Amino acid sequence: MSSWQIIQQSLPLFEKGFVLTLWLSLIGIIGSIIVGLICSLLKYFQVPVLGKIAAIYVEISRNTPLLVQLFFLYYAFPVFGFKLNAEMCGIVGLIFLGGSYMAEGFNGGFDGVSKTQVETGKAIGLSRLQLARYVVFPQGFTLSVPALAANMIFLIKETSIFTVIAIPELTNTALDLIGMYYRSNEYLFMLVVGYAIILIPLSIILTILEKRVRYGSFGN
Amino acid sequence: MAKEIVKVEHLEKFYQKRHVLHDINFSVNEGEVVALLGPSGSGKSTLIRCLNGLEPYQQGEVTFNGEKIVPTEKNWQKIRQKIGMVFQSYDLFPNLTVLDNILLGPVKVQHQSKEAATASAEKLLDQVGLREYENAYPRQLSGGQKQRIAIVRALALNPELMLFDEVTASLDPEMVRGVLNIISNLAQDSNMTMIVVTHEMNFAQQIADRVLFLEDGKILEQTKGSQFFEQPQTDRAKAFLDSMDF
Amino acid sequence: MAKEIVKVEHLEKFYQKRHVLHDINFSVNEGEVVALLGPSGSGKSTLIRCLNGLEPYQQGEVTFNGEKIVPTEKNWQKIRQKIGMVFQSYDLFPNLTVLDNILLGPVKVQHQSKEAATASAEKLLDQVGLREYENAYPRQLSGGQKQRIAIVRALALNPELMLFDEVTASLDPEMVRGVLNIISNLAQDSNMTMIVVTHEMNFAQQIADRVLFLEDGKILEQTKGSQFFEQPQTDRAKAFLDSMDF
Amino acid sequence: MAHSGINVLFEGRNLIRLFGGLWTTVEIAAVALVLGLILGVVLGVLRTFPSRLLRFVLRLYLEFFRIIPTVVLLFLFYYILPKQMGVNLPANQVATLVFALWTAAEMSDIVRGALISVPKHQRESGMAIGLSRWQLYRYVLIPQAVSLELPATINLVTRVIKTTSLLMLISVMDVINVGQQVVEANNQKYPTGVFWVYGIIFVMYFVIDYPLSWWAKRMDKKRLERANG
Amino acid sequence: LVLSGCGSSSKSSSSASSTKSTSQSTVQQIKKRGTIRIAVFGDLPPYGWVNKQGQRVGYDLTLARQIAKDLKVKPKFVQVNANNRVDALNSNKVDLVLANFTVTPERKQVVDFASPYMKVSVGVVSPKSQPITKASQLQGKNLIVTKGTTAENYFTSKQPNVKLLKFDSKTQQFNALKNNRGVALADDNSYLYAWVKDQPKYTVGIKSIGPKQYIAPAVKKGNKSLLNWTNKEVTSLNNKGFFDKDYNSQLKPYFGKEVKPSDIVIK
Ligand SMILES: Nc1ncnc2c1ncn2[C@@H]1O[C@H](COP(=O)(O)OP(=O)(O)OP(=O)(O)O)[C@@H](O)[C@H]1O
Ligand SMILES: Nc1ncnc2c1ncn2[C@@H]1O[C@H](COP(=O)(O)OP(=O)(O)OP(=O)(O)O)[C@@H](O)[C@H]1O
Ligand SMILES: [Mg+2]
Ligand SMILES: [Mg+2]
Repeated sequence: MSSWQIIQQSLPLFEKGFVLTLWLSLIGIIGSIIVGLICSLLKYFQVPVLGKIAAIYVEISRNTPLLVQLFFLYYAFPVFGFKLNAEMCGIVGLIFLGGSYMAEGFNGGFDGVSKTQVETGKAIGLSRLQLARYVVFPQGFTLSVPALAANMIFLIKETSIFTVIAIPELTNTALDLIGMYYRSNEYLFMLVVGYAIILIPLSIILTILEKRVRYGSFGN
Repeated sequence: MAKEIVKVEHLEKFYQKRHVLHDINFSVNEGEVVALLGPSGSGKSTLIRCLNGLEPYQQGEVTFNGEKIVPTEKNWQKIRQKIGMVFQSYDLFPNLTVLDNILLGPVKVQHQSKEAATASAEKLLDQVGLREYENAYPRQLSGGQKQRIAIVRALALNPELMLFDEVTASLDPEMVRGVLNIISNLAQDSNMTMIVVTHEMNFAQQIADRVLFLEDGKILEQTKGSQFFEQPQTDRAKAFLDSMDF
Repeated sequence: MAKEIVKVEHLEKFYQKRHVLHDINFSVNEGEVVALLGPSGSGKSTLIRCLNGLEPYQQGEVTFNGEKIVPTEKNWQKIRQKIGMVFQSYDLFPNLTVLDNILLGPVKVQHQSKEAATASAEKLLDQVGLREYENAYPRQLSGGQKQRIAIVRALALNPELMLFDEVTASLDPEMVRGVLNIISNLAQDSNMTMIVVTHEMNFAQQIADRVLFLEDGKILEQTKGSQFFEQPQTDRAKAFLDSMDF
Repeated sequence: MAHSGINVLFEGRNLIRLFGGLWTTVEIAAVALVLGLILGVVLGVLRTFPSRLLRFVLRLYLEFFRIIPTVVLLFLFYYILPKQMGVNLPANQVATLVFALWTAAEMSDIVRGALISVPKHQRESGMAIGLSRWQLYRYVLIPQAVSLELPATINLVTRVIKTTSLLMLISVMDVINVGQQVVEANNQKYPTGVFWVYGIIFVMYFVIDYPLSWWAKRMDKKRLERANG
Repeated sequence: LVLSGCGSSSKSSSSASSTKSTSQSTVQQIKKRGTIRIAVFGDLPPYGWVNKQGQRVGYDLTLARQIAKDLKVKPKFVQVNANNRVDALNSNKVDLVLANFTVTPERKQVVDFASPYMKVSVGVVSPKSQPITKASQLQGKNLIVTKGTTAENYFTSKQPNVKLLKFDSKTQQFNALKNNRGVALADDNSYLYAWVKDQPKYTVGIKSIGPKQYIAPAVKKGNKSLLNWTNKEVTSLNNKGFFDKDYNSQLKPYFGKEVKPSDIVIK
């Protein structure tokens, strides 16, 4: 069979994998942003106990590989009766990982708001909440956009690791087809194309968005 | 006797171990303009920032309008509404328009109605000649214009005391005058109480009722404005004044 | 006739479409001190930067020491060794000690021996009163000290022409004098040829043999120093001088 | 049950083998990092040169390694490259190569970012005293960029170390692969062993990466403080 | 473009010249090299696995060592997963695959199989509490397999209504079964027998499904030299009764009563 035929035949499977990758990434990214924002807020407002817990979570999550986190969730936890299906494991794992990256992204933005801006806000009598609402958050979000964008791309790539827990996303699909039909060139090519279709446009959009947002709040 | 707006007693301030303000005592009466002069690093900014609680101090007391301030963040937050402050850096919020910058305090902090606040903001903008920029963003203004807006923003809260910390230091020489004019109008026409840190000696001479000369965190002298520039009491102040013009 | 160190003919400079220098013509003789004055944005920095090739220009010619410069990066790099330049921002290399900052040019560019270069560097440091700081890093110095070192670094190359671009603009007022003193010693005692951009009018008056007054990228007037400050020829220059003191 | 599970680690040479696997991981990461960081600095410098073509090619290189997940890179280099190009390296070397090239790509972006954020007047004062381009990089720009980029570099290092977990997919006997062997060989005797084996791997990664992250964070914080006066 | 850049920056230049000739490892070349590279499993007891002392052992491993011994070279083991056995050969990572490699028509097109040394067919293991005894019980349910196995192939092509959960390694698939991630697991029946011997809660409900199949050593397509040698080697080992011995030492202790040597070993 020619390469072209191989590719054509595998198209439906790759399409499925592609959709699944997209879908899991989307949920993972949204979840990560939510978790990250919560952790970041807990830190910003120095919420007693919860803030500490969030900080510990961030360190654990950032300093261990997703693969090991997934193995844990998928293979080790059920031993003690805590079982999620593969997709849930993947999503939970991705959010567990992504949450800390996003939290760091937000923190970086909030910390990046200049001290003078904060003091000026205080000087006109803004309360802590108002200061956050009108000064720190609007500027901080803008500052954190590049980090958040980089994290999104990072998380999408990380979904490739889901292959180890049998989620039929792009990478799993390719590796599986290779195992059955031995046409590695064609399938890996499809795999690269699959990621490129997601990531190249996204990275372009994010770059434009970064500039827009930045211009909106800082004018340069 | 005139009403004492602010009074500082035995104020001591440390940055970690570094002792930057030593036993500071002074008061400012209603309508009075005090110039805070002294070499770089003498503690002028630190002192002025202690007056509205942006810096914590370790000992001493600040009395505002006859009331001793218990220095908690909550209390300071209330008092800051009555104290306007303008910094050296053009410190407008880049994410808000000129008008929104000005309204933030009156509307969100003092809960004035938006209409009333806008009306007075526009009056103030007229006074500084920048009414046409009310919907512009800070990035569209020059440095001098930004500083004028910053002054308006502070005035919009109707403060009882204004603090100016080297507000012209980062302006182009040609822009300085416009800003200083506004401050001196404020001092003369509106009879505003203010403490001014500046290194424009001519300007200080023109507006100051009294001069506090600071060095190494100590008040070296407190002299009437007219007198300070002609015959400063200490040698240090004399040397300082000499160095200020080439 | 005195030797012409630098001569500029029909210089035109654009930033993209923006025409910032229009038909600039002037020359500077050996030992002469030229003050370049003008409002902000008039093109002073741009002009001075064209003189050592930091900015490319689109038309016209620069002659250095009688030789027409073919403006390639290679040529400029050679000529820059003979032209010292000091900027507004304290531009010492933060990763090198004071001495290494000074030696970089003589040793690496001019290939002087390290010993000889160190000896002359130390002599220069003595002259500006900063010998004791030779092993300090720039971050340990005050702004005024940094600028003095920056001047020494430029002088260490034994330049035939010095360019100063608002070297005191970001200094504390008390530090300004020390730096200006050094420049004026240089002008008077060492008879150094220099072009000085400044907004310290007293200083300019004191040192300038000649004043070039720039506005909107054009030379509006070229007048002898003493004359310019007493009776400027153009109204614009008069207005400018008026605005410079409060 | 949970109590007995931990004993799986102390059966036979299991623990030593896990550490052996960890050593393989660390070795690959270390060599790849040394090579990748050096190459990355060179590429980063080249990316600040004016040549458009050069910049374009290097940008392409960066984006290639950015966009393709590391899993896929490993497969490409391990299985496809030998067939197509006749280049054949053992798994450990392929892994090292892939990680080095990837590190170099990411590093080049960090270096470039740091170089262009060295203030313009630093570059100009260097030029003003007559430094050549090479001298400018050597004495002024690179030393300053290094201190700017250090935290980002450390973070890259932690990421590379974490990503070595993917080595198990290309026949490298890394800590996870050894872990799987241990799990499988002791499955019936220690049903909860899987928890402890993956648990200790989890801890191993954390123990290596956490101090590095902490260091990077501390430096960043210091710099922020300095920037804010 | 990028690939070529990467390739040339590696140490390829020295090996590239000789690549054309070594892209097949002839017996001569292997002998010259002094090592034979053999792809094996690392997590499939009792065929190819690593014991707690860290030694590679199992039925395939014993055979592998014997082959190396007869070639008078040292064996070098490369651990593979089922789905990269073909690539390991094609990309010249190994000379020989002894990793429970079932002969199938598809595989015959991409690698060359030597004479088989083992019989298998696909079996299905499930919990005793909910045993699966007929393929029909699997329709619409999750069945666990490992990527690139004959089990996967069989169910993909012949039983398309069975949902497959596909894993990379044996460890992962058995763990998944224990976590009830599927109703059953399909793989070569022989080591399902071995596995259930230690897992009393599970049973091989379907002992054989699909065609009888053979397991054979594989070499890179076109490597006639090694193929011929291996064919002769298998015949001679068979004659010497090697496989019975191998069976008795490596497999017997792991299998239950239901398995007889003749189910596995080819006579
Ligand atoms: N955040 C800080 N931490 C430690 N020391 C500080 C801090 N801010 C200021 N200082 C030190 O406190 C002293 C007083 O500083 P301050 O800024 O009040 O001086 P200043 O009179 O306003 O000087 P300038 O005219 O340069 O603005 C200085 O020695 C300064 O180095
Ligand atoms: N890199 C640049 N790109 C585009 N325009 C520039 C650039 N640098 C300067 N300009 C413009 O060129 C004109 C001259 O600028 P220049 O910096 O030479 O003025 P200047 O006289 O030195 O002003 P100042 O006193 O503020 O330093 C200005 O209108 C400025 O906006
Ligand atoms: Mg100050
Ligand atoms: Mg300028």
